Amino acid sequence: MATVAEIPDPRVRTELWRPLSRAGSRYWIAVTLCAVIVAAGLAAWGYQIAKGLGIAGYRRPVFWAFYEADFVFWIGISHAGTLISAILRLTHAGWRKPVTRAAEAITVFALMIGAILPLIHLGRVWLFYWLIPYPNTRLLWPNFRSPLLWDLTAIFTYLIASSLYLYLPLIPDLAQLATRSRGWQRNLYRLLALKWVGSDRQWHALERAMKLMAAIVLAIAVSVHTVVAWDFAMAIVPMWHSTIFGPYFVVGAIFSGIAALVIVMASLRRFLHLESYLRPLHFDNLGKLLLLMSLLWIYFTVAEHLTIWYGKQPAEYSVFESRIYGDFAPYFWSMVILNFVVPFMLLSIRRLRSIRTVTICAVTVLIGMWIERFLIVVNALSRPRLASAWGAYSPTWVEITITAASFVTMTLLYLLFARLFPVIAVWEYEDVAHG
Amino acid sequence: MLLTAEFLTADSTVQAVSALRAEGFSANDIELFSYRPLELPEGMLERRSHISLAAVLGALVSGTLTTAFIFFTQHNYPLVTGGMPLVSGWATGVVSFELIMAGAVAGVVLAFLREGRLLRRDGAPPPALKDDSAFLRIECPQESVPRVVRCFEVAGAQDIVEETETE
Amino acid sequence: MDQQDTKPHRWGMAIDLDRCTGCEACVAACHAENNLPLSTPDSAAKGRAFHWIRIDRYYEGAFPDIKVKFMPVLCQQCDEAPCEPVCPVYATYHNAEGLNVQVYNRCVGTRYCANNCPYSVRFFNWFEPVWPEPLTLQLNPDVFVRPVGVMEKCTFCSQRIKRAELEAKQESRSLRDGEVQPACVQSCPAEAMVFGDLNDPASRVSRLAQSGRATRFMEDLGTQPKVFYLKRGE
Amino acid sequence: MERRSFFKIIGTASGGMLTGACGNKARQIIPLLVPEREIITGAEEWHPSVCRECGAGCGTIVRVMEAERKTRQGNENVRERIAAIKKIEGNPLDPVSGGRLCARGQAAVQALYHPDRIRGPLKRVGARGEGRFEPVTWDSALEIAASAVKKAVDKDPARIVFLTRPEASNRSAAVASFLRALGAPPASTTGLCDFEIERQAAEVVFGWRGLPVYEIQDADYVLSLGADFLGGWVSPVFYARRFGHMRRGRPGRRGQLTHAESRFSITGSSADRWLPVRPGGELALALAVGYVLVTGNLALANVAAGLRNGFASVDFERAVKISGLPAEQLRQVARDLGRSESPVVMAGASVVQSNSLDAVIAASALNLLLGRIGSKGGVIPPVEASIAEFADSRAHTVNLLRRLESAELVMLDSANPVYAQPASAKLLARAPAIVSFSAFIDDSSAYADLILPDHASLESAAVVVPDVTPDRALTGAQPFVHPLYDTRATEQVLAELSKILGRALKIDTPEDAFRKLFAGNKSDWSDAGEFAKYCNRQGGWWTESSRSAHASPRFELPQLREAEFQGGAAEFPLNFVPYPALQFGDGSGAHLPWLQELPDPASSAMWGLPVEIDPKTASRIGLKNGQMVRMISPSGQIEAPAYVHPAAIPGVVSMAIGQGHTHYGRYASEQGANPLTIAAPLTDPQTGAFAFGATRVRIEKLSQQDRLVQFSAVDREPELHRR
Amino acid sequence: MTQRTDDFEVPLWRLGILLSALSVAGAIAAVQPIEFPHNKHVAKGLDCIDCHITVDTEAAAGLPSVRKCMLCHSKFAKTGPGVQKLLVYSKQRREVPWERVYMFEPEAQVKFQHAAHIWAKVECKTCHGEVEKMTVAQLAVRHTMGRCLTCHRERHATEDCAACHF
Repeated sequence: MATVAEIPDPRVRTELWRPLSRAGSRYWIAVTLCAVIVAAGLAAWGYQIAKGLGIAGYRRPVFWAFYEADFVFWIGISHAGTLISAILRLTHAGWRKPVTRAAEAITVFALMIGAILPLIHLGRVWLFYWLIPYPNTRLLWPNFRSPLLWDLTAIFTYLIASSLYLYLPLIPDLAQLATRSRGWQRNLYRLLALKWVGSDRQWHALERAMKLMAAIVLAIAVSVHTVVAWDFAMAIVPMWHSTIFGPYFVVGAIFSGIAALVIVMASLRRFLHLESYLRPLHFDNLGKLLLLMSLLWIYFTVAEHLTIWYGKQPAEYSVFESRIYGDFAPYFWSMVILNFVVPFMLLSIRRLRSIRTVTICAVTVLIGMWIERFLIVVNALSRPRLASAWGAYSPTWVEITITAASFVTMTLLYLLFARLFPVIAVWEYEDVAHG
Repeated sequence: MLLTAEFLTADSTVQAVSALRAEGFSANDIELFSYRPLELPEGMLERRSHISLAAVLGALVSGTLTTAFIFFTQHNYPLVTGGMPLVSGWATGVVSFELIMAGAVAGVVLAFLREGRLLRRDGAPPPALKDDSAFLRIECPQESVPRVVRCFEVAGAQDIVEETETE
Repeated sequence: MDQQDTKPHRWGMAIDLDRCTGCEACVAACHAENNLPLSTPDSAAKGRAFHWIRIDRYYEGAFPDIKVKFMPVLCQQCDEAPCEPVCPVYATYHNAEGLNVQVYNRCVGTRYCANNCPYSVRFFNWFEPVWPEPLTLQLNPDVFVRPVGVMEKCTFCSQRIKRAELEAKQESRSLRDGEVQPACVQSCPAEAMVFGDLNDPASRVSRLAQSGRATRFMEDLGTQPKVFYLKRGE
Repeated sequence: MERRSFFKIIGTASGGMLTGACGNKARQIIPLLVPEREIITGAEEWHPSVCRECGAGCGTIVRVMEAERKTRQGNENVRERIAAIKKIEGNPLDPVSGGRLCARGQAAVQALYHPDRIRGPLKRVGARGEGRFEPVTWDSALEIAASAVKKAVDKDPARIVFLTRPEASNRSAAVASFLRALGAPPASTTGLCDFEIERQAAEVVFGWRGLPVYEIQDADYVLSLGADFLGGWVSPVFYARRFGHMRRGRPGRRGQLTHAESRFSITGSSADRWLPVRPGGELALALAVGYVLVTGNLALANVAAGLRNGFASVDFERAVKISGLPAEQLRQVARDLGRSESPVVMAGASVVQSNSLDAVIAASALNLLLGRIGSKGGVIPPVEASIAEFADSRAHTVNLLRRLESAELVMLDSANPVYAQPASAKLLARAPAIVSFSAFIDDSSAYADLILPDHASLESAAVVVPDVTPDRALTGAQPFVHPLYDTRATEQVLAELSKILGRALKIDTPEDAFRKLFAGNKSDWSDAGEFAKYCNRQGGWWTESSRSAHASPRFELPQLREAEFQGGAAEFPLNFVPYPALQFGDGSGAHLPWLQELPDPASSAMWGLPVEIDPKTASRIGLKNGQMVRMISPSGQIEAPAYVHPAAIPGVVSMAIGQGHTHYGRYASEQGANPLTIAAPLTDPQTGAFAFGATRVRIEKLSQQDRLVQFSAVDREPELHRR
Repeated sequence: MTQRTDDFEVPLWRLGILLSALSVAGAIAAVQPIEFPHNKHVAKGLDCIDCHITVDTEAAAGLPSVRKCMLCHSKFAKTGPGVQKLLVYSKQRREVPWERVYMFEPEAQVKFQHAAHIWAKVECKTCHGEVEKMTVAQLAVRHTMGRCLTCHRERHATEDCAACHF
């Protein structure tokens, strides 16, 4: 039972709040660089709206490609945040404290990017509002039987839930920060801190709310990625129309989410010098989680591909063959190496599991998972049932720019977030200073 | 009469609270202010909280709203869908689930804001918090003030401030 | 003048593979009738050519006794079309006359329908279609030129059906069998394609649909296509 | 909301000021002319016409609706509502098309509105073959042309070469009378796809003038020998319709088709049995089948003795070896022919070899053996032409290269010798004067000194006697659309030229042609004028006609001989078979975008034709589908993507004619390769037809990457299941 | 002279109309080159179909050519400001550039069939308002999809999207 007597040394609070006060020139260089690349992405999108989707690499039969793979990838990344912080919060795992807010931040930003990508892939994006059920004189309505609209509602709910899930525990921090900052930051913090006074009633309510929110967000997160998986599973495209896509995508989501979390933790640790707060213990636990998810992921992959190989249905088998032996083989095998072989080698031996190796695995897993999404989307589409409609896809600079811009947007948002809000909850951290 | 006392350690605060409870003061007169959540023994200051109830309520409300909305659009909002069914079983299920969850989240957040009185806070202004100390405030009639002061001193309060409620 | 028919039509097609010689007159007729955008060598190489009806070739056996089966594939106007439930804006739906209608102005271009079509008969306007002057004079005013970002497919020449129905209504008589013919059916030299109303048992297409040789393309997918292929050979 | 308005919203929204309906920018209103005749928006009119894309002469009906056209009048942009042609369909009343039309017929409308049509007379500025011209007025153009013709006539009228298409029409009559007026020899064709060999054979075997008509719709066994009648031989729509009827038109009876050709053509793919005969082996095959018929007394009893002995004396073993088919298969074919009730043998030479005339004669003779002349389901004589003058004026093939060597003046009317026989390019370059009436700058008119552009076929009046028609036919069309540009009909230009040269020339309009017909049947029309109006409205005049079906065979059977090929077997191992593609014919359809993007019936290739190679040869030189190959023959070399054709005859490489034009509008220029450039310049001795099949080639693999654009390529499937 | 959609560039002000059309805008008076008085012509006994001749046969109602106007105006009623302008147009053999009053947006791709509505005995004024009382035709009725649909529902006409968009 922590006692108030050992008032933690002021170093903790100063260190956690140091980035909020001043920002070094390196920070501003990074921000401008990211802003430039994001602007390039937006320019590419503008050019695509003006000219039409033809400037991207789309073709018949591959009607979905990079943007849809990015969409699934970013929605996947967003799941780690809530899932990890929600699970850890529900299971009172002590070591989660410094990890939760960073994870929740990943969720919100990844979701924002994931929510924009369906707009980018629309053929006539200036009519996107037709997807929203607004009453109109033309008595027209979106078709709620389409999985795309399940996506819309799911992501809409998930975005709201996870932003609130990030915001609520932020309130106490902001209340304290309001008293210590000046100028526009003070007004911002005071506005966001609502009427927080630190009364035990409020602490108690916050505790109860976060417990419940954790449960709800967990449910939403699982449902969102199942719905995203159903975009593909509902179609009768061979090697899309399979029953395990829901759980397979959820596992993939947690897997890539943890990897993203590890990378973010590692970079925060290095750039914000939070060595004493993000200790090897955290990375060790995350490494174990990553290994677990890698095993789960390879299990699902083998399950899916084995059944198709054994069944040898011509339609499915032609996609399978192009994936294992044919022109998608390099992607498939590099994916398996990046997602399973590397993590398994590096993480299963305790001695090898260090911050560096976990981060390396995280990077390889992220790349591997992006390739997996690309494979699922493009490979199945390039070999439709009728061999006469087969077609090979190759991306153009537009898709590559927009995909790169989506990664850089994530870093840009994170840079701004770390500048404005404390990345580790001060009150949560001190609560278990000696835990 | 409002009495506020500052305590330097968590134990002294807990001692003070248990003493006040022993004196028979009810839980909702006492309020504790601190920068960090203080863990008190069970039942010391139990706060009835309706957040989970609010969550369920929110879910129910949004559930009924969604189904009503769907039936309304299905039956008398004359939609042109070229004769296609407006809604089919499974699709409604997925969409309703999402909106029910949204309702639950809304319920939780609203209950939290209401219970934590984060939007509107009437009554006496809260004491200015200090980094490493906690404040205990109790609202009691004039005559029981000395008993309260005695409890505070026994628990080792730093300074005690008396205020009259400024309604 | 018989009274106007009450039962709605249910348009269907029968293609006799024994007559089809794979001469692709139907492909050219479809381009002439429906303002299909012109492809260029570059866009064709990128897999963006438009052919609402195409002739697939299936080779059986090896040289010298090798045989090839020509298979004209167009939108099958399926009754259980996989492309209809997935469109988020009801841009494609099944109308009372049994046609799988693609409403061009409603389509926002998610292209999910094209993914879900097992026959791969849907085409997307990646760019704004352009015809060098004066080729625009040839554009058929009965058919809208689809803008960029819109999905398009064979419509069983719904403009010809509509024109014939209006004429029949004006003369207050019901449509005769064979009065409405899509461009491909009208142009087929070997008269391999027959179009008509499946609801009318006396129509030629209904009789051919019930003949022993009739099968439907990928019927096992449960799409209930409305194009009947009559088997080749004896 | 439209895409541009979306941008405007973003623009104005960021500008902050969305003003709604104010700032009435002065919109530049383009004046609209009053149309000559009343055109109702949205109403469709159907006018009869005739398709001139190939020699078949199908009767068509053309859909005319309103369209708006922007032109400059004086110095002002003006809009006018004109009647525009939207679609061409077959004329149901016409016995040849029967309401149906092939891909080339449908695409003909694009020739009318083609962006690269010549808009006025042109005079050459660059070197010959460069294709650089400058516009001139009609008067000066006619002056130049007249002076060129006068110079040629003064020098030696016999050395005037007039190349035109092989057609019996009012134009061929005009050309014939123009040349007669000059004292020049009659017009001739380029020698490619004009079926001169079939005409010559019919003359020799049956004594008929014109192409025989095969009644395959009533036949129950058809042996087509070298005649790809479903794929561009003589009259594709006519025979496709009859083939459809033969197959499934008669309840309970299904006609059998056996096709012998040195390539897996469209007819081969629709046949019940395809006989992959060696190139040049058709003669051997015909004689072998005849031998089996005669020796197995399956032939008719009262066959002329000379014929019977001729077939009996055939060296069967050697014939079987030359044809490259198993002997048993030949015997089986002969037995089927003998035993079937109404067999017929269609003799033709889609791919002309050096011995094609003999092959067609021998194959036609089989019909004599089986007594199928004039009987139901057999072969009937061509109907005698409705207007004799048109039929007589048909252009015949004559050895093009020899004629061009001594040519003084070359006049080109819808003929493209440089493309059809590339060897003629050098001769044209040397010709003193060349005048072209082409509507496009194509390979040959790039050499012309002067181009007097003809109307597009849909803009001009035309009366055509179809090549192959069951009854007496005359298909005609009044011009019903105003010419788009400052072009003139060639007949009219010839009339003006002859007027300048002082010789009168009478040109038949459709009206006059139909009046001539009136003499024949006064029965139910009061006067010729009304009869002509009726024919114009119908699109032509067709009557049943009985005809004498006698055949007076006065010929002796050709001897069995192999075809000669240019290029030794060692250095050039593969036979090269270029063939007229269904969608391009002799290459004259290549400038139409619809035909360029039409997936090729053989390989489904678009915008470019591949060379078809059999899988064994391809794997021997390590070639994969789509890679570029170079084909070298004694006369040259070309490069094209390879299509591994599952049904190609091993050792025989075939390629469709149609691509590889140096000039022919934006869609055909510099697109693909012309297989005829490497075809040996051999010609058939009697008819002068270009024997483009008589070449051997060698193949080298070039690049690795896939350069073949196929729309629906299915041949990958077998690879799939190999694993 | 009816459809001039293809040269109808989308200028900013037209967009303004587009947006204001959504709002309840009053009747916008279209500025016509000639102040054509419908009321006077109807008073003279002319009927709608006399000038818009193809309203009962084709999809488009059609506008009279300047030639038809001259049938009467060359003989009588030669005075009046409007007629003078008409004579100018007729001499130049140019059609009168009438300003379109009723038009669906090109993007809506609507194929409105006048003929089908005339056969269904729909009055001209249901969609065009009391034109016989107007001088220059005014936008009296806003043609929105909602209005069409409600009318179709009342008369149990088809609600099939392909009826108008095909």
